Amino acid sequence: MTTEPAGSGDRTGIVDLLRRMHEIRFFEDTVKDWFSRALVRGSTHLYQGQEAVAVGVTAALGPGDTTTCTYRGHGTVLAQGAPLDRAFGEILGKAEGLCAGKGGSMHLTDLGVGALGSFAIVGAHLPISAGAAWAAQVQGTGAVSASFFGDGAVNIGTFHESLNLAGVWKLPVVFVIENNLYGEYSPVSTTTANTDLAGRGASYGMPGVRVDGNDVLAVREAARTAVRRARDGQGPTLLEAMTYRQSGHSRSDPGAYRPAGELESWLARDPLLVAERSARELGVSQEALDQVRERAEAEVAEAAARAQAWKDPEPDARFDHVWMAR
Amino acid sequence: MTTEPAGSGDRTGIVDLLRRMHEIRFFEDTVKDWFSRALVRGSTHLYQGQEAVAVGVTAALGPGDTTTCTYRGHGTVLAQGAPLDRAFGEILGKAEGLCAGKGGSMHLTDLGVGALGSFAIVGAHLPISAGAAWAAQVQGTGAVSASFFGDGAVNIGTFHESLNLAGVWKLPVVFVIENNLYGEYSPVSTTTANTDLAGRGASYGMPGVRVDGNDVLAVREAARTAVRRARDGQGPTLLEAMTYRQSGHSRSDPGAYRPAGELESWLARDPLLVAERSARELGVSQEALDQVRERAEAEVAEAAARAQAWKDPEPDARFDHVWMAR
Amino acid sequence: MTDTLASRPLVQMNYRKVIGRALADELAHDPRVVFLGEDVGEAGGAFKTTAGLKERFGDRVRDTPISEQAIIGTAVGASLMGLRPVAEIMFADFAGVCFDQLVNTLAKYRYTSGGQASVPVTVRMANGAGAGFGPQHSQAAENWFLNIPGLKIVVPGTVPDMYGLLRSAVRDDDPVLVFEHKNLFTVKGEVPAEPDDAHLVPIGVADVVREGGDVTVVATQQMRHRAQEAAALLADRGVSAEVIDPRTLVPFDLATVAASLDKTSRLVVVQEGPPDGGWGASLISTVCTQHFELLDAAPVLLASDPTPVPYAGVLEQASLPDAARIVAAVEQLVRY
Amino acid sequence: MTDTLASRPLVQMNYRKVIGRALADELAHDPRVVFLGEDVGEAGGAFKTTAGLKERFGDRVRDTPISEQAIIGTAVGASLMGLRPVAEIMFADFAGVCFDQLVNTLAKYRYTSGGQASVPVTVRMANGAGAGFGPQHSQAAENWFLNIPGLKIVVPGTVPDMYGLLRSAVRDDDPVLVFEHKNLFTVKGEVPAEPDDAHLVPIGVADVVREGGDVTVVATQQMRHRAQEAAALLADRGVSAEVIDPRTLVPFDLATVAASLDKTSRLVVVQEGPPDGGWGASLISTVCTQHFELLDAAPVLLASDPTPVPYAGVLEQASLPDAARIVAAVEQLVRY
Ligand SMILES: Cc1ncc(C[n+]2csc(CCOP(=O)(O)OP(=O)(O)O)c2C)c(N)n1
Ligand SMILES: Cc1ncc(C[n+]2csc(CCOP(=O)(O)OP(=O)(O)O)c2C)c(N)n1
Ligand SMILES: [Mg+2]
Ligand SMILES: [Mg+2]
Repeated sequence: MTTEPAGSGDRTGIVDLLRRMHEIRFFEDTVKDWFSRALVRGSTHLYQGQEAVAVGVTAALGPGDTTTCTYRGHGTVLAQGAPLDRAFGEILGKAEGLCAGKGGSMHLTDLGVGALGSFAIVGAHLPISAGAAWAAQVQGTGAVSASFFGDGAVNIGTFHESLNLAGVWKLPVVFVIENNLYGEYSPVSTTTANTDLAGRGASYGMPGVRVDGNDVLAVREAARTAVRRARDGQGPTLLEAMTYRQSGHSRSDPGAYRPAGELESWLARDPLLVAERSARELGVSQEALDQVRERAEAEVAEAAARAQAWKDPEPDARFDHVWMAR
Repeated sequence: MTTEPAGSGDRTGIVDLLRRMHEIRFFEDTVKDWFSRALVRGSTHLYQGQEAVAVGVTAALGPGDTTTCTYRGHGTVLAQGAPLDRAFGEILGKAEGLCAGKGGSMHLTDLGVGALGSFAIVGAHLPISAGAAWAAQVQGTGAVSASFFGDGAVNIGTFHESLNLAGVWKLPVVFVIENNLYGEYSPVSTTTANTDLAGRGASYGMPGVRVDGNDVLAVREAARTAVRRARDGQGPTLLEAMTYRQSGHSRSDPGAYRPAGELESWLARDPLLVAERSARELGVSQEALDQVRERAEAEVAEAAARAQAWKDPEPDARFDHVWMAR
Repeated sequence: MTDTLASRPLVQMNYRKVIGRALADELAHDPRVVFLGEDVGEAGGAFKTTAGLKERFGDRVRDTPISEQAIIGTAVGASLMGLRPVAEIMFADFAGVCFDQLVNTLAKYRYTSGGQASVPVTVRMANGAGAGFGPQHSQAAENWFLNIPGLKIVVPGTVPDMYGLLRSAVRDDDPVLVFEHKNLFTVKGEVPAEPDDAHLVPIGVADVVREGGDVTVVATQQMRHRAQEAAALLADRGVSAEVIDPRTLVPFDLATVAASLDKTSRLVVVQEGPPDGGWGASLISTVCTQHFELLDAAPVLLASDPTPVPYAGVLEQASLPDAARIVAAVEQLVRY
Repeated sequence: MTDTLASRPLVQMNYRKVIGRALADELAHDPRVVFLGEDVGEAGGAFKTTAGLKERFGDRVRDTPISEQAIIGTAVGASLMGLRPVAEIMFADFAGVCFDQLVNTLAKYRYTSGGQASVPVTVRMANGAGAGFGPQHSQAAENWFLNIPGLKIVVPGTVPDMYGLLRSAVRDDDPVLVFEHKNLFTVKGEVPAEPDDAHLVPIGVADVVREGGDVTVVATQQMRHRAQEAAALLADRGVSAEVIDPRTLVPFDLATVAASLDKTSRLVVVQEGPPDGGWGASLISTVCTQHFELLDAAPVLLASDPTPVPYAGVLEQASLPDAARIVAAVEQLVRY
């Protein structure tokens, strides 16, 4: 699964992927810190440990392609190219936040980069991606949409309805299961009758593919196949990326239910380590890698500082954006 | 699929099944007539052509076992043993109807015989049967529940949620797809990405079994296997009974969309004809068969007459049964 | 507006048929309009409201599986990419199955994204009681959405209103729920022979159906017709009732009702659906909190029974307000 | 009742913890009670309200997949076989996902079957705004169910009310929706040290939280506390406010409100959630249609903004009625 895919011999390829992954990691280090210091309200769901999934899949997308994702969506939206500072701003509830402070951590959205949004109701966004794919089909744009969701989400009705619709309409959509082994505190096997989640694709007439979700190149390769299929009019794919949520489910969860050693074994396969190893194998120097990391860290820090300096929205702004015209 | 199952060598077995099938057929002839003469309001969905499914499956159930079914539910509720006259009474909106005139054709319910009800929202009753099965598990009663639904219903969210829950909890339930080839006016293939509906069982860790739904003995045999499995604590089964809806979807549908010859070829395999043939093969005389049919016809006619003579509910009865206690 | 309208040729059509006509005109008018739902294509819909659209507009009209959540979500997704989807939910009662998509996705997308996109989705649903369909196929489901900011709600009660409001809904940049009353399918009325923008009915504007000075009766859909019937009977008895059909529930045209109360000082609201949580209660609350001084007597709410809709004819008919009950309520009120 | 209660030893506990305590007492009291939901078992629930129940009651406490429709439907089915299921829907906003099961199955089963069975299911949901959870996790969803006959609705705002109402809900033979306000989890109060039927709070009975003669303020949950705060401030300014917490929305204890209005003639309803379609509008409508003569001035409805709940702190706080707004509204009203 880790053989080097076509095109990625290109050093900037892996370096680009690494840069994005570092940005997401550092971004969330900051978010975590803010939450732990109660600078932010509500809840947050960190993507740490899963970065290779969003970065690998979005690397297979092109201009005009779209994504939808979950409340655990910082990774996807940033991987799609949303600006770091405005993403921070949204989490801080600033007027210049991506959603003008209306949405927060669980709802990062940036239509400008094709990030149709982060959705906080499990499964609700799968049909949104099906709909974007339907529009592409009707309009003949060739655009592909990708929808990211968890292993727990495969048990909710919309998963089923969306995959069947996409299958029967042969929609250009890639459904990406971010299988991080848990839905909140529940291991997959306790909530899912058949844990071969990719295998569920068969019910909907689509290929189901399992991939190492901590290996960004493997993810990109699997996504490229799925995206090509979609663009060629052959319909949807169900991609199951095996990965791990390094933090608890949300801010308030220390993850005490995890068996001893599990976290450690996954940390040893941290997607950043795996990607750096791939880069070195491709001949990228350690020095260059360090630079990428340091640069990402600095950019994230600058973006955070910018966002923190922004103003809160005016209270009356709460009445904006309910209606387009009334 | 038509080999004689254990126990059914007994002539009263097949004769009993035939009697029930005739009753359902004659019952619906009357209902059809009433609707065509506008004696009844609303809509009705006939089970004609599918009788072997309900009769075969319920023949595999025992005392304490339960069913749920759809708006196309006359067959199941009568097969479970609901009284003909009170079923007629409900359709006529009489006070003595099964549901005191509150439900009508789409909602026949008779808890006394384990018919937990006919449900008019596609898919809504699958979790009800899962719940009845859960109760059996908690209470250790050994009861099994069977849920009947159409080929179109396999695409709605509750199907998915209910089968997964039943699979992961190993509930004693039999899910019966009444695959009559159409959901309203849509052939299965136009709405369902993979038309191997029984195959969907795999996603939920349960066996998926296809059976000739016009052969009551074959249905009973398949159901017996599923019921035994459920009672033994081995969990649910997905049974797909291949059958045909001889009328249109509902009162207002002449079924014009059906390809030429399709209806005729299925009429040639009418479940009543198939069952009579089985009976003759088991040595039941034509005379005996004619008697069974004539007796069923007479009983249905008497029941209809009784129900028609019953009174309408008092208008104030509409306030009853909203609350148990208030 | 009346001048220009008067000169255009009209055709008679029933409420059922005008739905398809309005959709056809919008599909023809704007290539971004698409239409999806269960059996809406070749079959022409469960109520035969959309017969012929598939033939005429091909792939822009799509049959779906029985998957209401996917229907609404797909419409939302397509709208974000520039289409203007019309989604059909066969019976309004089935809105329960896709309630999350309607209230948490469709209604809130614009707000949650900070106004990054509008969501021009129209959702059509067959509504209401009176035809013997029983408790799960007879609800006045417009009342389920009043508490959900972000959704516009139209409830046309006549042929021209259906024509004009459905077309306006499709053109509106916000999500609009259109409730089509099943018991009005055979009501007749006139619409322009040729597609005609002059016959668009603006969303949010009430119709004073009948002028009068003694009492203001506000009613929609089936109840509007019963209110008109009652007003005719009342006129015979010397009571002059003004009948107002708001036509749109959100945004509500309060000004028209207030102007009427200014004359009549007496309010009767006739609403299909149980009283609590319905639009009638909200209207009465709004009038009382904002225009208390206009009222000379207690307002009256005539609603369906506080029960599910029963099946049996005698029960169902008794459960709905009718002209006799409206007359009785008005007479008691004007005598007050 | 006060006499018997006074003699029993009490313990202090917060609103979060008392939920688990009430469930434990009912699970212990009646072997037919079972409990299901997402992560409610070993994990003790997303809000840690049910910690320890799984350990103590074993298989009667079940974790489910993320399948809200199946959760409610399964509870209904189990109740028909003689169990008394308690189902948890993690956030009340997710009621949208299983709305059909709640309104079309749970609420209507008894009616549709002609009274063949009652459906003693309790549905618990974490409710309301104020904690920065954003538009899809902050709604006051009790307002979605007012128009659905067949569901009882309780909205406890204090520790003893949560204890007593949740236990009454489990014992009730009808379906009861119990809304647990997220922003009250840390509120403290007293409950009996030992399980104690004398502390059951009857469904459908309001609580006069504070007596007063100038104005009647009706409020629930978070708003009840803000109303109390406002009443204290008003007292300093010489205005005597009676604060009533209905505690149950369906069936509503109108008599207690009417008795208060008989003294005060002035009504302020403080309601979380958008104004239209909420319980506040229904209450005002009911008071105005049935007790118009009791009112000396226009009633006032203070509600959340007619918008989704915004995320940013300044926006969310501004969107909710607070003590200052209640004080201002009352002062204007009593000056009228
Ligand atoms: C319909 C619905 N039910 C429940 C929840 C609460 N919830 C939020 S995240 C979550 C677990 C989801 O698990 P999974 O799909 O595996 O995604 P992950 O969080 O692991 O990325 C749950 C139950 C929700 N947001 N929406
Ligand atoms: C949630 C929901 N959506 C749509 C309908 C309308 N409807 C009633 S029956 C039916 C077709 C069902 O087809 P199938 O499941 O194959 O059952 P059959 O009628 O063939 O027995 C539809 C779409 C409904 N009752 N409920
Ligand atoms: Mg997960
Ligand atoms: Mg079918």
